[in-house]
Amino acid sequence: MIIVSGIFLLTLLAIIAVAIVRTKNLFVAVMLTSIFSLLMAANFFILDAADVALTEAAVGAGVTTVIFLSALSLTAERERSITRKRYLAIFVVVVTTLVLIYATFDKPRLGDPQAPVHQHVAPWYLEKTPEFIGIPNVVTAVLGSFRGYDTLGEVFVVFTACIGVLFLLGSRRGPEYAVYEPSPGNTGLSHHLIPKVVSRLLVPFIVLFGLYVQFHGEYGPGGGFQAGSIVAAGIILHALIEGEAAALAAVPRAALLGMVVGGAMLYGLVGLAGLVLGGNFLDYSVLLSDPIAGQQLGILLIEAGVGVTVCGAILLIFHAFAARELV
Amino acid sequence: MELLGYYNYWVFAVVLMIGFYAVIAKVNLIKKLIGLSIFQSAVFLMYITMDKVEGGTAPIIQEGVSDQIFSNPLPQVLILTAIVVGVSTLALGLAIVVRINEVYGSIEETDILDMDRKG
Amino acid sequence: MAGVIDGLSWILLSVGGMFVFIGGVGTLRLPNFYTRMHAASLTDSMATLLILPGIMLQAGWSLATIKLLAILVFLLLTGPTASYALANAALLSGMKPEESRQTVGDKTSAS
Amino acid sequence: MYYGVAFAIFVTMGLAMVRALLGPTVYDRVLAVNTFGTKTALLLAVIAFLYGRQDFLDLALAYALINFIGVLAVLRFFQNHQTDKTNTREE
Repeated sequence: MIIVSGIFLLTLLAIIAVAIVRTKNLFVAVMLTSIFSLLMAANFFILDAADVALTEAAVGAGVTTVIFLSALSLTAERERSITRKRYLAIFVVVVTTLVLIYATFDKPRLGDPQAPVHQHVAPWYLEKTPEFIGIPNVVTAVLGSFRGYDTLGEVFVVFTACIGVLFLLGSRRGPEYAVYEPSPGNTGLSHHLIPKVVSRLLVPFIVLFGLYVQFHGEYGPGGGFQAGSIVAAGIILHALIEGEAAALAAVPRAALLGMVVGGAMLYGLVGLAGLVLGGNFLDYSVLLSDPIAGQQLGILLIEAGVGVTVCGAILLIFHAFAARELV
Repeated sequence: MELLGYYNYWVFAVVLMIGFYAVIAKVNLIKKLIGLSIFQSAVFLMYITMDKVEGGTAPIIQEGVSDQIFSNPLPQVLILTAIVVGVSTLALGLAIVVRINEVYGSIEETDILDMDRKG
Repeated sequence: MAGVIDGLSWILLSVGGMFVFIGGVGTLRLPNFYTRMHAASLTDSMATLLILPGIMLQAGWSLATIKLLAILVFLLLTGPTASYALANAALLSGMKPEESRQTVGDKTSAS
Repeated sequence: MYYGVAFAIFVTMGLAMVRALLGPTVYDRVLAVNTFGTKTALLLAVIAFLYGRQDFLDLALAYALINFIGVLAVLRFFQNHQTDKTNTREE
């Protein structure tokens, strides 16, 4: 049953990908992209990757669609149909697909326990996590502690991308420094009574759920990346309903900048604290006298840093797009 | 049944190349970015396919349950971070497209190249 | 007692599955946008109201029941809101319900 | 029994996707996306029980909470574009 449902969902995935590329209307392409994301999340869940599915849900359900739609309203909604010879591209793509499919026969089949991937570090992680770190979620343990360097890099990529968006969209042209501000007259969707009431009810729950995902990440699916996106989605909902100015009044831009910088710094400083206390960079065992408690404290701190950075970065990106839209 | 074990990889190959086609053959810049994100998702799919172990469950240790088989946590960690990074880099790409549209008044690659050629 | 609960949850789940299916057929087969939305949103709420309690009965008293209750409440709140927003967006763009009545059966001009 | 519900949801996902592919208006596609979203939330809840990992209901909860933001963004998008109505229709 699981294999059959996986095959069904994957077939839908391939069909929707073709449809996304074929449609000329970019708005339709964005809508189909969100179906694509839903299918990806269901596939991830079926393939035992609950954490990844939660990330895809947190990011794909709200944030991606909102950013795409903002970009569309700043550019064009339709793709111009240009007759161009695409035979070469189709030829290249078909040949490469066939070569790739031929190559897959050398791969171990789905779920093979003897596959090389499962032979080396993974069993070590699964075996040593209870011993060294003492938390049930092995994914969080690997993310925060064993491969903490990798995650540090990813956080700084998010940070850099956010800075890049702010550079490109944030400032007005002219001799004096000025940022685009949303017009206070724009009250979003607040004249629609039903969305307004429901959203006022839901925004606190979304933020609460985000915090739950943040702090429950060591025991179940969750962690900083998911929590940051979920909290950001909640505040984006507030901005959609009440207008961007109201959202900026609730969480000011300076606070968002502080969140992005502070989260990344918190991560780096936890790493440095390890050095100062006589361990290695990002070695949390030395943070407390009990190495296991130290590891848990370290993971808690860096997950907090990740969550704060991701939330701030997504919101800054959203505001950068939205403020241009309404000039 | 033996062949169905490769189905995930076939879909990976097909979706990957659909995304690649959008990147090389489409002239609209936003369409290229959508293609890029499809390409990226296909890679995610391949990694997550590799993590599955037959009869396994997600790598979250349950109390009081012994001798469970767990799927591989490593690919999950790599992809989990990559999804959020993917969104922020996508936003960066869209920001560049928005700026291009402000300067050139078009997001079609052919138009932009024509304007550049004319100086 | 266990048999009664099992039977009840079986009934809830199968009726809920039926509603899901009917909604799917309605979304596909009905002639114009507003009727399709009617089918989709009604069956969405109904299926949610049946399937999640059906699972709840299976779960018994545990944390899972509370979570399922939360999912139920939130789906019931957000589903109609989304339908409202969608119908409003369609109306805003000038798609009149009565206009499309004349074009029943003619899918290409239903917009 | 879970299999039956999962099967019904799969069929409906397929039907909704056909609607998303056919259109004919953009709103039909948005409707299909919304239907797909609620069905995914239900499917994730059912699969969590199929797998016997009830702690994974968080995923369904995430979708239940934030999936409708996309539709509200669509309403916002069309509200800001009321002037050029022709754009919102497909040929």
